[in-house]
Amino acid sequence: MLYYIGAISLILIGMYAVLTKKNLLKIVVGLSIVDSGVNLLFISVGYVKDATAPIFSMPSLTADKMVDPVPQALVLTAIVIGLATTAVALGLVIRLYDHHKTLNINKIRQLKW
Amino acid sequence: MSWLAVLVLVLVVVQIIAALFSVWQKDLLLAALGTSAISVVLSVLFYLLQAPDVALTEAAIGVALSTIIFVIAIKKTDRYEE
Amino acid sequence: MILYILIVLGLATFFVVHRGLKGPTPSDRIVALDNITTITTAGLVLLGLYFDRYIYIDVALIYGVLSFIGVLTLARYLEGGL
Amino acid sequence: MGVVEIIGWVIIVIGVAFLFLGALGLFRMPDVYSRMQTATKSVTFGTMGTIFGVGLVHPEWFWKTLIIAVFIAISNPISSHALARGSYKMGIRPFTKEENMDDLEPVVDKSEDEEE
Repeated sequence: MLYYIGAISLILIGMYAVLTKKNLLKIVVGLSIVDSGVNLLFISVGYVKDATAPIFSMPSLTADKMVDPVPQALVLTAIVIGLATTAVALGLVIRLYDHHKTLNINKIRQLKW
Repeated sequence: MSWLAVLVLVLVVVQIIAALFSVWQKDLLLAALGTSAISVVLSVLFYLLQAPDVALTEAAIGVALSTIIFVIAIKKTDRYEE
Repeated sequence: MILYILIVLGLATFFVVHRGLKGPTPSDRIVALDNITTITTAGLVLLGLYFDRYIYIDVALIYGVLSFIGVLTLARYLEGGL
Repeated sequence: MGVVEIIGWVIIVIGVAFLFLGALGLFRMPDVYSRMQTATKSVTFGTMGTIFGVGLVHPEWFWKTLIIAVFIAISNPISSHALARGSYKMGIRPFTKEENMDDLEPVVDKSEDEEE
């Protein structure tokens, strides 16, 4: 239950940063926080109480004492994709700063570069 | 309420404090530092949720690579928010 | 036994987080982040002793190898180099 | 409990005590450099003691914990050294009660002149 509260709090704080801040880099920081919250939500969906990690390293472990391995495999990919998305967004921010010499989104008005 | 639940409660509170610090800070270098702190706490939460491979990836990416790309972007643009 | 040790580590983390929220200069907050990652490494090894799985020690190994790169990048930015 | 396991728990308790004192020093010291020295020395020794003690409690885990302790001992002073150098070049001066106590200032100015 506590994990869901933490994940939803992170998603809401990131949404607040994306919707209200004027600085482009702060918006990218908010997107990164939303990404972290979604990852935590997916992992906590697959958690089983009093279970252990899905790695067969000892012969006494059986499959009914393990947590669900499918969300872990999905989130393992999603973390790397989140890093690539953040890098592309920062590249776009650097190109906009080179052209407009500002980061305030109220001063960037025309659509053409 | 077992002591692992108390540990999770403390970690979630620290994570929310770090997220609010990172959103409200005017200095963008310290905002990048706040996202790094969020990543550290998130890695410990993954560890407690019995997912050590995800915790390993989050540790490698969130602490090292994410900070590096944010610092490069701040170096090429402004550091302070108006 | 591990419970009392983790309570002491939690108190230490409280002092470090207080310094990170309050610190007057950016260097104070970067020192606080460095100490949070180091204390987290010790805590991860102790939690691996509690869960009694040999695989869990690998996460602490990755933390020990990679956690200083982010702090090194931030320090080079403060110096003016990078 | 064997003798080696009891020695391991004693080393863990000593390491955690050093780590707590390092965090308390980070809370109480007056300026950046003294905070940095108490944090680096005491916290590095405490973490190494804790990890090494875990390796003594579980003798099968000894070599991997030894590798972690060696990496902590290498990487943590490197980051602290770079941070002290960066904050001195950024313009933060050490906390002194007397005037003209900064012995490093003429040396750093001379080396920067030689670089240019």
